[in-house]
Amino acid sequence: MADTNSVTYNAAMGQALVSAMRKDDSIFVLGQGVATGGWFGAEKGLADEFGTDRVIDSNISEAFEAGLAAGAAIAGMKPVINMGFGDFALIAGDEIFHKLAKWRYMHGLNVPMSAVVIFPIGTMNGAGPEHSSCTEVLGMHFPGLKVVVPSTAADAKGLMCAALREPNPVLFHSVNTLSFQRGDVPADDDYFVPIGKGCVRRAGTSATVLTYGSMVSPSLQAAEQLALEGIDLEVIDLRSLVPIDWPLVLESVRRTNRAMVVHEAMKTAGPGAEIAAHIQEQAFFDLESPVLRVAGKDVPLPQHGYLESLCIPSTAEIVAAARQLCLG
Amino acid sequence: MADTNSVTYNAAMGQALVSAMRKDDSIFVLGQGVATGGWFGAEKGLADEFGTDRVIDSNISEAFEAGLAAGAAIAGMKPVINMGFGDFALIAGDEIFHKLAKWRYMHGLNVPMSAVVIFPIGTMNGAGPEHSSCTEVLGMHFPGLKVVVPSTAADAKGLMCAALREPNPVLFHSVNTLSFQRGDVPADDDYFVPIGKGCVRRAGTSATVLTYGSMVSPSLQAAEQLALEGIDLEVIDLRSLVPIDWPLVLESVRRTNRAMVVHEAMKTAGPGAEIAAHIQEQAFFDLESPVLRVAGKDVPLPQHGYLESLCIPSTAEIVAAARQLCLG
Amino acid sequence: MNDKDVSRSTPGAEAVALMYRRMAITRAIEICMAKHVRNNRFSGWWHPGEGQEAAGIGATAAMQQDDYLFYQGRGCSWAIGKGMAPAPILGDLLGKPSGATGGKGGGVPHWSDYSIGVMGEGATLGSVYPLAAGAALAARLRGTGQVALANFGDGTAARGTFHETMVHAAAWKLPLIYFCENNEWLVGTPLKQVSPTENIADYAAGYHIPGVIVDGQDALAVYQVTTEAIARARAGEGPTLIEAKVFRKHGHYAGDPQHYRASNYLDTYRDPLDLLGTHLGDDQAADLREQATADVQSAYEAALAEADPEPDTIFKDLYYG
Amino acid sequence: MNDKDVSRSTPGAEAVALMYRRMAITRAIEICMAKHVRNNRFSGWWHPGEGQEAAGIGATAAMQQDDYLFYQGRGCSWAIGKGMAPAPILGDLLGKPSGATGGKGGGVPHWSDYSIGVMGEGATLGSVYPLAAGAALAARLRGTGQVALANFGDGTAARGTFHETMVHAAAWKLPLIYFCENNEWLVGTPLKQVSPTENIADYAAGYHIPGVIVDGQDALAVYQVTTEAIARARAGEGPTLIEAKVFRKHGHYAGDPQHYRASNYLDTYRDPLDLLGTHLGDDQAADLREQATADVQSAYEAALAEADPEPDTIFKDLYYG
Ligand SMILES: Cc1ncc(C[n+]2csc(CCOP(=O)(O)OP(=O)(O)O)c2C)c(N)n1
Ligand SMILES: Cc1ncc(C[n+]2csc(CCOP(=O)(O)OP(=O)(O)O)c2C)c(N)n1
Ligand SMILES: [Mg+2]
Ligand SMILES: [Mg+2]
Repeated sequence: MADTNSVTYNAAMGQALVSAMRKDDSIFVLGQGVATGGWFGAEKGLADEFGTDRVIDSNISEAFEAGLAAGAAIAGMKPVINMGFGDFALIAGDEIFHKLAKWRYMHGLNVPMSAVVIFPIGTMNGAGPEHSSCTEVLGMHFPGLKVVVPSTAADAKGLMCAALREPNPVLFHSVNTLSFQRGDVPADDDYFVPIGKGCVRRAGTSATVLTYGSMVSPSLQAAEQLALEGIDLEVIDLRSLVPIDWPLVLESVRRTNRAMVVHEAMKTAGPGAEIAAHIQEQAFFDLESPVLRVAGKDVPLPQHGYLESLCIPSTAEIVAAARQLCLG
Repeated sequence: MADTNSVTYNAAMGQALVSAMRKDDSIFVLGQGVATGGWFGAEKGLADEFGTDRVIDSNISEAFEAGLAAGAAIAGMKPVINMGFGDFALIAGDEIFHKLAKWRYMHGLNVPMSAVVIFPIGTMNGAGPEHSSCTEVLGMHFPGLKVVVPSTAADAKGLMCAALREPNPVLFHSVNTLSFQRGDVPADDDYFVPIGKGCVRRAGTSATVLTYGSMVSPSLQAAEQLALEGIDLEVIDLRSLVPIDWPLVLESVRRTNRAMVVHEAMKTAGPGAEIAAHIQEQAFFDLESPVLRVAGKDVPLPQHGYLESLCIPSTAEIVAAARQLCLG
Repeated sequence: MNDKDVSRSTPGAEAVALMYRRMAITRAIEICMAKHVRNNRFSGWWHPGEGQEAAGIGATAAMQQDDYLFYQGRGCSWAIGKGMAPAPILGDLLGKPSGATGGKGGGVPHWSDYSIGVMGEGATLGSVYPLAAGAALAARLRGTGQVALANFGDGTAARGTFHETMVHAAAWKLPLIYFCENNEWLVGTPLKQVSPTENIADYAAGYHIPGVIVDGQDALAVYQVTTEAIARARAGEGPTLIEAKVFRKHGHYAGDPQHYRASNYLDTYRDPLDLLGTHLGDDQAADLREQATADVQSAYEAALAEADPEPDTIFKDLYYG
Repeated sequence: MNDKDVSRSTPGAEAVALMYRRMAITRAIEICMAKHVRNNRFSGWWHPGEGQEAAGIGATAAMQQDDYLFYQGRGCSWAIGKGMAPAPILGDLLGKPSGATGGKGGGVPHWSDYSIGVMGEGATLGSVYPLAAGAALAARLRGTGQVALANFGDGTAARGTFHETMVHAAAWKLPLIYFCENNEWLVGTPLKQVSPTENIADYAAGYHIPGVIVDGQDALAVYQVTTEAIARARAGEGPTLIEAKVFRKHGHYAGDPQHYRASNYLDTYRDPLDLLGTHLGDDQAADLREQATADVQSAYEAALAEADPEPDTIFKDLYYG
């Protein structure tokens, strides 16, 4: 890569936002504390540069925020709203999964409609059962939205750049535990990671791990551990959940003949259910063992840090599942 | 069965409700038009018998209705609320999937908490994109609720009887197209279909069809058609989606070695994703072909009756998929 | 005539004639649809607005063409009032490709025409409050002077989005008009049974905005109060809550037996078309009605004759590009 | 003393002493937690309520033991006021099995004790309005005379559930009290920037219910207005909206640098414990504080010494039976 800087994940999102807002007057940002506090730092200074006309604090009203985004989008603006927590998707479900997702469809319109809805997701050592959920599966089930989950600072920037140019509403899931993680981020204002493209984070031959977001790093750690045992995992970071990069996924699975999905979201009817179901549908006769899922336990997330940690996949669990996949 | 009457699906739900309300003062019914109009007929006459203290019309406020049910339940009542349409689960998402589902858990309480939330689901010839959705997968992903979908009048009564005795909140999905379908319904006031038990609607040997709700009848029709070709489908009506009767499902699949899921809900990340993923996880080496899914198209439901019909599985599609499953 | 003429507070003769013409078209569509539904050829859900047309016609007459309208959709007075032709409406109700939604909308209508500010309906009632605020904010950010109007029923005033949106719209003085058609019913439930106030306008006080009650059967009265509210909004003075007292002449849905209603309920009904007609010459009114009926009939016949939409319609418009 | 004593409008000396004791316990927990958080041993999110204790203490003193309380959870004055002991609170904050939630709750607190009407908190703010209405309806249906109280912040008054719930509670005259603690902030956003009204009580007018403003630093004044509201509710006269003007002494969360606040903001702070203390003898106040500090310290140490919860705690209480 040409020119890069060491930047945190959240600041990388912020870079994308700032450079896009400088060029495109139709972008504005709205959410609780986006002007005064910031969503864990991503838009620090945004209000200073663009003023509180374009960087707008709202009151406590997630349904309003998401509905406003839909209305502004059909009126030709590009709203970027921060919903605070993935859990709050359930407060604004009608506005996101009925209005943003299908307003055009149900009105029979073929027009651009841009809106970026930011959902910080996942555990962060004790935020509790209503402030820690991974709700990205909702965007997979209800059609009409694009859905991304960056796992690196560079992707946070690249996918935000893409989301801000996308003529469809995007659910942009930022990962809480990665917020302040640094990475090499291209300096290019237009650094662009296309929505719908996954990438191979580690090439391998023994089995394919499909993962994204908070679980990319533990999956890579698991792969390094298993390499010592002669198990050579291929780790794919999906990056987008709608659309999923099926060509990449299926090519890999057909080559390794084994697949497992790893995510923090709860297992039952979670993203991994679709991924596993689809892989076995499309590549059944290439598979030498079932597609496994390592995922969050099917329980609300306790606030206690230790109990919480038991609810989400550990590197050890990934290692164990991969061993079972390859040997068992 | 001993004593049965021919009763419509909705009236059968009503029978369960009436007999339970006569015995149990803590049950009350609330929803838009439940006193004055009725949810497509189920509680006709309910207000006459029990008065408008216990059969309560609400204003247009789904979040309030579901939240009220949670509050009444923890105060020891057994609320039965009718949410009007499955689509409206997204309006009351916080109240249903955070509050009803996990209030006890997050408060560390091990106490009974009874509430029945009725969601009429599915297409009915032109109710449109926001009044036709099958949203039962939400209750599968978010833990803490039981989830049922009766496919016959007898089950509508039996599962409602069970729901009204259940110490956990139940999402009771009634199927719009079945509302006025008659069936033989046991006269017994306490006719009880246990939550979590599926049943074999047609025994067979060639493949197992896992279905529920509106798709049971087309699946059976498909089976009759295929019987003429020598394909002998076993059709299982799951009846409950939380918990799913895995022993029944897996025993059947291990015997037939082939499985497909049929439901009206949209395919991607729908109930069938979990069912297919779980089956291949548990019974991979018993399977002779991939678990197939025949499901609603991944689009909002158009209001036009003809277009709508193209979005949900037809008997012909089920037949074609079953042929592929068994022969292809 | 052009739309500028109707922005004065007392509409001129031409403006009144245009309002009458549009109300007559709405009425003709209502009558046509009622017949159509009786003849059982209808797959959608039709919520009749016959007799309740004055509010939509009066309010839209006060709007500029580029002002944003979000309607609730009892009947079609709002869409016709804002300038939609009968053809895309009837095409839609009949589920034909010529309909505004090409077969995707229908009885719970989703007609829209962005070129004249008809932005559409949310079938989950009350969902358009924040959308209208979003459009109002867009107008403010671009400095175009447009306003947004959200139309809704008395029952729908109970939705939480009513409150969340007005908290912000009033705090930020957004150019947003709340326009309630209070017909005192939500399906079969009388409003008074589930509302602490008969007057939806009473909620305005908490938001420190004007709450205005108007005779919703009188299109000119509606025109007047809406014109004032829009002038306030354009001047940066913020939202107004207008409550039009209207009359639901028919059942909630086409075919509703209305067991819940007194048998003489029609005694107090006043016909909005007749009321507006007193401001026109008899001949002119009759001509306009005749013309409207003929226009609607031919649009209806054209739609009937049309083929059904292509199957692949179901995959269109989900994603752009 | 028993809880009946505090139900009269002017509390007796014993009742005042009990209020003081409970406020002192709350204060001691606040101080203990602030230190604990500074020492970095805390996994949960703590929203300090030090300096804002009078509202919870005054309001709960007016409630019967079996009245239903839903609180918002800045600090713990509401839970302590309603009669919870320090042990289950501190055990919870430290994530220990002895805590009220056995390790599942914490900084965004979910303490509850149904036996004394502490029903809990929803961490999605504003979610408890309808729950409180459900409890109030339960009380009405059973004819027990209980009331339900929903406590919330000024920001949380913007939630749609505020409106949906009060529409019904007021229409049905449910025994429900809305109790707002207006500290003029939602995190770092000043209320006036996102609200059309400084006074949350102004919303009462639209619902045709009383809206009462009270000095929220003065526990006895809060006690008085809450007693009146509860009397109305028990008499079947319906809900009251109480707004207590309170002072947020600390940051939104423990550790919040509060860059957004004027440096002299504490100039106008009045300490609720000192205010209530003027109604007690100096010695009595000092004794009660000392006792409270000691009680809290020993509960804290006991909790610290406790082992972490068992791993299988995570699977408990999801389903009953
Ligand atoms: C959120 C939501 N809840 C319920 C419904 C079902 N519903 C359709 S029309 C209606 C009554 C609407 O009453 P009102 O707002 O007064 O309008 P009116 O029908 O009187 O014109 C209801 C409850 C809906 N469409 N959306
Ligand atoms: C529905 C919801 N939105 C946002 C949040 C995040 N949040 C936690 S506290 C808070 C501010 C609350 O303000 P207020 O109600 O005035 O109470 P205060 O903090 O001042 O006591 C916010 C926005 C939340 N917990 N729930
Ligand atoms: Mg009405
Ligand atoms: Mg506050």
